[in-house]
Amino acid sequence: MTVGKIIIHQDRCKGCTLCSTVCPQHVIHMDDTRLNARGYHPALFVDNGDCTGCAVCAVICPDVCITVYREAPAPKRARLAEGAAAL
Amino acid sequence: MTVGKIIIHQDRCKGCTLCSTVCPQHVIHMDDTRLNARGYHPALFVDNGDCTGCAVCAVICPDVCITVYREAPAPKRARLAEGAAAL
Amino acid sequence: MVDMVMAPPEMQVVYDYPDSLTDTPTSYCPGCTHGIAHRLVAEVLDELGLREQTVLVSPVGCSVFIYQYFNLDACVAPHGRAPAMATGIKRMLPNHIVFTYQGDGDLVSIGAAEILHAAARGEKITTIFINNAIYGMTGGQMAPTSLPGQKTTSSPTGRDIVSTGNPIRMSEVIAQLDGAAYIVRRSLHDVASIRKAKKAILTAFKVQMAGLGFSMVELLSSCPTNWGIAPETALEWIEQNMLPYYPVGDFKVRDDVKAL
Amino acid sequence: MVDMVMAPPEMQVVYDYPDSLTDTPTSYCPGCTHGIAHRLVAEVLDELGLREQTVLVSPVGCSVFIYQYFNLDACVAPHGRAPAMATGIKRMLPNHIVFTYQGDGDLVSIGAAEILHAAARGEKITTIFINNAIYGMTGGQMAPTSLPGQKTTSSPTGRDIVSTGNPIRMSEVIAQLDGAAYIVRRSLHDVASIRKAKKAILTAFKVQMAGLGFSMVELLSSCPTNWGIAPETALEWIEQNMLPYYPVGDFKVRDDVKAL
Amino acid sequence: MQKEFLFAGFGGQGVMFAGQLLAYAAMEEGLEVTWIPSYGPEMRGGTAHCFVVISDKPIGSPVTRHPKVAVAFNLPSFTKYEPVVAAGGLLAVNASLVEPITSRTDITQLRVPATQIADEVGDLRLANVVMLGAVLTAYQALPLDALRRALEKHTPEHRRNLLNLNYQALARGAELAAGMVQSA
Amino acid sequence: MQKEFLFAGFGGQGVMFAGQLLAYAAMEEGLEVTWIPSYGPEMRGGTAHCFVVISDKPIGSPVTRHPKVAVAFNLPSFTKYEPVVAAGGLLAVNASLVEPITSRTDITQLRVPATQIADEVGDLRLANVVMLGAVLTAYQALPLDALRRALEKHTPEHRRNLLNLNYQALARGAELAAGMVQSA
Amino acid sequence: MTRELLKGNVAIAEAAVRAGLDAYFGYPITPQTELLEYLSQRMTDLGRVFLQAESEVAAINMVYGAAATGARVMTSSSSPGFSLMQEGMSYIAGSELPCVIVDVMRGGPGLGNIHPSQGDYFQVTRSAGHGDFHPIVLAPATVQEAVDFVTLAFDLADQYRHMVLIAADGQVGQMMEPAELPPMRDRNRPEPDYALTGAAGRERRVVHSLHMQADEEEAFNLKLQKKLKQIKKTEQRSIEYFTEDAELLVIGYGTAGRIAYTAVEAARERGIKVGLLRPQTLWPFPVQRISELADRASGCLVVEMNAGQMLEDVRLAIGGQIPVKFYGRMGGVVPMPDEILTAIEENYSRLQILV
Amino acid sequence: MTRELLKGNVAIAEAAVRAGLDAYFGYPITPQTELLEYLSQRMTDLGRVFLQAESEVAAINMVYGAAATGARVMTSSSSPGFSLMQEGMSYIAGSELPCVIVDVMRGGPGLGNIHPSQGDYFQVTRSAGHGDFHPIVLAPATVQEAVDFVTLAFDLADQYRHMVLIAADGQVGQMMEPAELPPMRDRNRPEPDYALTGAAGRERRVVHSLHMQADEEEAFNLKLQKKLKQIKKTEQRSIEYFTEDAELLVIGYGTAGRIAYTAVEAARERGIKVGLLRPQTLWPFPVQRISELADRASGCLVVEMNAGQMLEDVRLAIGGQIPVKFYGRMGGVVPMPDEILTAIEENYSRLQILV
Ligand SMILES: Cc1ncc(C[n+]2csc(CCOP(=O)(O)OP(=O)(O)O)c2C)c(N)n1
Ligand SMILES: Cc1ncc(C[n+]2csc(CCOP(=O)(O)OP(=O)(O)O)c2C)c(N)n1
Ligand code: SF4
Ligand code: SF4
Ligand code: SF4
Ligand code: SF4
Ligand code: SF4
Ligand code: SF4
Ligand SMILES: [Mg+2]
Ligand SMILES: [Mg+2]
Repeated sequence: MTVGKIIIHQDRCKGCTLCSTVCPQHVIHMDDTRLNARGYHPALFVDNGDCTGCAVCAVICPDVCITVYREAPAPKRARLAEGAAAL
Repeated sequence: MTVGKIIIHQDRCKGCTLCSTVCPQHVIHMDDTRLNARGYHPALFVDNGDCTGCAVCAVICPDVCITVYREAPAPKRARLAEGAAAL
Repeated sequence: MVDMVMAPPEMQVVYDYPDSLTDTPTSYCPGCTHGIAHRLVAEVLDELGLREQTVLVSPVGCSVFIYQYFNLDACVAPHGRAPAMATGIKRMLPNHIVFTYQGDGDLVSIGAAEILHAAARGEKITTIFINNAIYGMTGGQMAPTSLPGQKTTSSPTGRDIVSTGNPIRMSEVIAQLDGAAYIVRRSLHDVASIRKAKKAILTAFKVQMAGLGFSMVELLSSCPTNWGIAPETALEWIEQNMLPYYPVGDFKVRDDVKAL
Repeated sequence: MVDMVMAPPEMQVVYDYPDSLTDTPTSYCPGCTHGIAHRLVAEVLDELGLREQTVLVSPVGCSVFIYQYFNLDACVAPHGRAPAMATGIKRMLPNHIVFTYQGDGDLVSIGAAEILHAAARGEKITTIFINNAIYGMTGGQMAPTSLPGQKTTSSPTGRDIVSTGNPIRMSEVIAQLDGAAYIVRRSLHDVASIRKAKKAILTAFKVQMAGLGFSMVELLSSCPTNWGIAPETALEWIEQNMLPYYPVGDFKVRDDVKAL
Repeated sequence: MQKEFLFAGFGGQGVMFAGQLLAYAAMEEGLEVTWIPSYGPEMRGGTAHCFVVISDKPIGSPVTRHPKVAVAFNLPSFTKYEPVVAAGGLLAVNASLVEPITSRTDITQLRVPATQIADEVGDLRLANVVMLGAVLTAYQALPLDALRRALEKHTPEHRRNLLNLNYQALARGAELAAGMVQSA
Repeated sequence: MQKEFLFAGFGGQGVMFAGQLLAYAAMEEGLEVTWIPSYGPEMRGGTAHCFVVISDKPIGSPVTRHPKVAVAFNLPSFTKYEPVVAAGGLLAVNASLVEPITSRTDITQLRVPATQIADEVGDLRLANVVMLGAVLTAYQALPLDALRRALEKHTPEHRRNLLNLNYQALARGAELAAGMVQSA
Repeated sequence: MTRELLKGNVAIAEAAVRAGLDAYFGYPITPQTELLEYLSQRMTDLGRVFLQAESEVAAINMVYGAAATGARVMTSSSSPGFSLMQEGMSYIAGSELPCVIVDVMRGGPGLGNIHPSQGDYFQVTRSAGHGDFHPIVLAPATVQEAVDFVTLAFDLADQYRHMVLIAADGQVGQMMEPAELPPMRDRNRPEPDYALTGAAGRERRVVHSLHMQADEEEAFNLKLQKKLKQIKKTEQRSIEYFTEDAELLVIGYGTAGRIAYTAVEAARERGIKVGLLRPQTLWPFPVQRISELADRASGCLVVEMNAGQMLEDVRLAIGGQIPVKFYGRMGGVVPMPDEILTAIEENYSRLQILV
Repeated sequence: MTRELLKGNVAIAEAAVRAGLDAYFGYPITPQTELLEYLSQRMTDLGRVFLQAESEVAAINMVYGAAATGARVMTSSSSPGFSLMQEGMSYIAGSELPCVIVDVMRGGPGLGNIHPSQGDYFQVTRSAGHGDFHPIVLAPATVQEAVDFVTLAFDLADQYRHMVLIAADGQVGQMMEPAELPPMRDRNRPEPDYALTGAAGRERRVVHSLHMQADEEEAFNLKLQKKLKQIKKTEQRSIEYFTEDAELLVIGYGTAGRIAYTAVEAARERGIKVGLLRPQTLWPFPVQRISELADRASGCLVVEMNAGQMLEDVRLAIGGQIPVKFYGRMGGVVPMPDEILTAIEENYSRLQILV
């Protein structure tokens, strides 16, 4: 069952490849088949169930393109504080 | 017999008193009786034979007013090097 | 805020866009770690609840447009003068949070006097110092922080230390000043380092909130464009070339900061 | 040269006016130790035989007229910019000796960036840095080196370190820089100290002659006029108040300097 | 007569160099020429463009509001510059990356699958030369040979190994345009 | 009528304050007045001087080349300013420190042993007030009483204990000048 | 009210305090230092902000920052220090922030000396930094006027969101004269709509001078020029003496103007029909009054303590209507009334020959 | 000789090398950075001095120092950096040292942008620092002219012991055009008599701008003014097109001037009697030619890339003889020939009505 999931906001993405390099589950690929409106090959999330929601992709993304979701119920702290906790 | 001797160039002197304060032989007094052309009470060398030619007065004089002489034959080094040696 | 249409409703958001950023896309080159630094600062401001009481002072450098990216009251200082401008602001708004964000050209080169004196005065501001060993904005000239032998557009055969000296380690210099309460260097070259960088930024702002003095976090940052390498390689370059010369570390953590 | 008419012919001169000084009387106040510093530098130049290959860069400060007192090719830099001007000169005359003579306002305050960068570049110049904890020439305003609580015309109730920070120990700061080969602090408050100061100045110029990098001698100096005390008391003030805050010492003596 | 060219595309597509090559060629032909880059907020990354003006008389402005020829290497450039091409002018687009077709009826459109051709020639970076070949065939500002000589003379050292491929790219672009011009 | 005074002497002789006192007195009398110090290369240590101009009309220049009254507290000041006193003017000198006597026949010289009198009154620093008393008696620009009020009002806190001595100094200067003026 | 004997620099400082000065940042330089020294105590006593900056470059940027928070801010300097402020001043102009800057001019160029001069006229009126702008420039001739101009400066600065300079010279700064100070003004006022105060409960605000697109920058420039045009129309100020029937019109500002007054008065006593116009605003320059007076006069004499800088403005105002002559002293030399009188006489007699 | 396709900034740099540049000190700033970058390699290769300074303040003072040794020195910057050099420039002027300074002007005020502008006209011509002086200012319109002016700049600097500015704009700096470079010049020349080289076997020399006594400073100023007057007399330069029978005289310099040329040419084709004078020296301003041409023309149109700065110089030169109109763009906007053509047509038809 899917534990984690990310959404990549591809229009913001500059195709820098950093997220795909760091993802321990190798579930982010660069989409060589298309350019986004800004002229970059965006990153693409391969939702094959391997994503753990570890958020390291989001931590390294310089363009804040990635939102990370996880199944486990979130702890009490507010949403953003959690984001921080992920650091 | 006189071992040391100084000449104070009183026209340069600003009456700061530093030489008279540091002279270990107390042979420099401030001349309260007259003002030099620049309006200062100049320092006055009291040549009573006590001067040792130690040069500390010259070392502290901010206005380079003092030439120091000594009887002992000067070592081989040139005049100015000696002045330095006195430091 | 970015569009959320695709959000899976059954899951919890664990990492999202910070409130302290606007949704304007940045003008940085792909993979430039300026963007990471922005995000970290924004997250810290969010967490500390400071967004509405903070004033940002932009430098001149690639991050000159930072005022467009942060959802804060902001201004743009002349090249190098952000610490002076921040001083003017902080003196008028002693209960606000004022921070500068400066590049290495801005902070170490033209603005050396201003940062030194802001630190010496113990100005209660925070400085995020992005050291990418180059003048990014103007096209990759040598910075005082460029590494020995580093090729730049104004040292095309590599930085000659005989003529230009060794790079300046500014955190170490500033740490000498009494007014500096918290001076540390961190790196942005990998996820673990980024996490540590954020902690340092958090502390730096807390130092300011507590009124303890000047706080600065130096961040080793990449400039893939002017280094002429891919973003990923650029991160490796930080690790392999910058870290040995610019060790991460705490150069000044005053006792009152430790007690925080 | 002063008049020699009274010289007793049977005795040997052991201390006399240096050749590197002109016979123009200085405009310094009585007892101001700027004059001592001048003499020491002149003696060193005489001893090293450098008079005819040296260029002096005057600062703006009480010693702005120093070019009248030294029998050297000389120029006057804008306030604080002597290290930059000296850099321009030295780069053109790499085999000459170039030195700046700067006050604490000049060097630590307005000229902080220029001295820092000259040192960082390892500019092969020598700086004589006169720290009298005050702006002498403009009438006694607070300097970045003024002591905590020190009364000046711009801190009439005493320097408030909460608002203005603690005084900057510039030698310690500059010693951090790789290009700095020889950075020491000496004092002019008594004869023994003056002798040590001269030795340091000698070394500093030797460092330059050997092309080893930037050398600087900080000299704790008096300003009886603006401190509002007698010259003798002023020397005591150095000892009692400045020395504890500004310890004399060698902050950077690079190995190649030690080997000199 | 004055001939103005606008080259626009992503940074890295060789837009600036394409313009410079044209300028070199014009100079070698003894003509007056200016080349000028344009900067914008898009400087970091983003798009880039440059102007080339060729004339037999001294050139006043190196920039024009309505160039006779615009060469769009990507979609944003197409969108931005399509409206400004002078009436009767030429709009050349890299058809490999730009889908839309101009709706303007007062200009000629030249659709060159430059990236694709470059790929076929053997190096994606040659798209700019392909475009030049095509453009100079469709709008005969200079003999193609001048461009060939410019390539020969001004290809930077580290790319000289590609010189022959460059000539090929030029020829392919020219061929294609010749076909299209004929067929038009 | 415009009355100009020049006060000159060593720093520390109270030259500046003498001028200011006169200016205060003039202001209290409802007159126009300016006071201005002068700086020179002699600023560090050395001599100092200031100008005071008193008038019943707006004052143009606070500085004059040929003041009506010059007060020389020391020899260098005497040497420098003796030649510039306006014809028919007054040159007051501190006779305790200045020996030479003017050779000018077109001015009045007032020789006041100010330092000596001040010493007698009880404080060397009062020489400036002695001079003021003498000058204002010899050249009646203002009633002495105005100066007394100015002293009362503007003597700085830390010197208020000397106020009575000040009055005495003023009176002694005035007496002396009165005698001289009579005897002249 | 009571007149006090005040030194120009101190008077300016205290007047600023009373006009509502919130913060002062500056660096010592003769002949303006008393201004800074006075405020170091006074502002601190009042619990307001005083900070001695590390340099003039820092000072002007502290002013920039403080002004951006909506505060009433001032700095002061003298010629070399003023030169160092040019970049910062240009940024402040480009951000349309109000502030007051005092330049107590001294002899130059370079280090020069500390004597009174008007050598910075071009710099204060024409190019207090790169780019297209003019600060409003007030030129006091007396200590009283210096006091009055300080209040005016802060008001104009606020009214136009613009930089106002007080261009004094060493004499105005160093001289003591009786002057009357205004009462202390209430500093409370509504937060200006540009003030950076933390974006609490409102849209964030941005203060900057950056417009990457040329057309945006031009739009800003047009707005700025419109404001300057309005200021030109409404803020020209000058003061006149004996101008009703003047055949020779003398024009001088600040110290040169007040000394010229003595000369003009003396010339009148000798029956010379001469009048004086003393510009109080150097920018906007009082072109309107000058061209009106030039209509009636048959010659003009400009007096300055420089090589002839305002001279150009006078020529522009007069546009060849009547001959414009110049008398100037430089490098810290203050002209004496008799020199100016001689110049007046010479020029007057030349006019008589022409007539 | 051969023409090369050269970028303005690079052309200036190489021309300086060939004119005998001994040392360059500078700090990067768009749009002049290529100049510095080019020299970083070139000077080093030649064994000459190149140093990237820590700031423009440091750069100008390095220039000051190097010039004091008798070297041929140059720096370059753009508007904000140029503002920072003002104090140093004033010192250099006060020390009468030769040097060459390039200002590649950009949109302002403040940070502005990096587009071409002429917004620093006042600053370069009027007040490149406090005190009374004017640098010599050369304004190239083409890359070739930029090259030629560099040699001229060094020669004038040496001849007059004076500072020479090259006031270019972003377009001249960024544009590539064919140009011919001069041959490499021998750098050997006799040591100038002010050069600080260590007082060996001669009287010591002193370079400074300090004259504590006002009368000494004035004497220096008089000497300086005399030199400036001489320069004014001999160094006015301009170039003319179609002026023989021009009824409308267009005046524009640099980029604005060259674009105006296209417009004037087009206007001539439409039968409009219009001519162009393009000032090549902004200081000294070519007043002589302008007033001669104004004698024959019946109207004048000034074109600038600013709010109207040279406009004042034109007005001063023409002195009300004929109406002077203005067309300007600001903030980095470069006018197009058609805009200027329209302005010409409008003004011309207005003249026809007047005639
Ligand atoms: C006074 C001044 N000088 C120079 C410049 C040009 N300039 C803009 S940014 C910059 C350097 C930026 O380098 P850095 O601070 O390291 O920032 P980065 O772009 O690398 O993030 C320079 C030199 C300027 N804008 N103003
Ligand atoms: C740009 C500039 N700012 C300010 C001044 C005024 N000024 C001259 S000397 C000086 C300070 C001198 O202090 P310091 O360097 O400590 O030397 P000191 O007189 O104490 O020996 C100042 C502020 C100036 N000349 N130039
Ligand atoms: S959250 Fe972790 S596993 Fe999931 S995509 Fe991101 S890096 Fe990969
Ligand atoms: S890290 Fe961000 S910008 Fe880079 S490829 Fe991934 S999503 Fe895109
Ligand atoms: S030489 Fe020594 S003993 Fe002689 S006067 Fe000087 S200090 Fe005194
Ligand atoms: S130390 Fe020198 S200046 Fe001072 S009193 Fe002695 S001789 Fe005079
Ligand atoms: S130039 Fe360098 S620092 Fe600037 S945005 Fe690009 S990668 Fe980042
Ligand atoms: S003011 Fe101070 S530093 Fe200056 S000469 Fe006088 S005592 Fe020396
Ligand atoms: Mg950088
Ligand atoms: Mg000092």
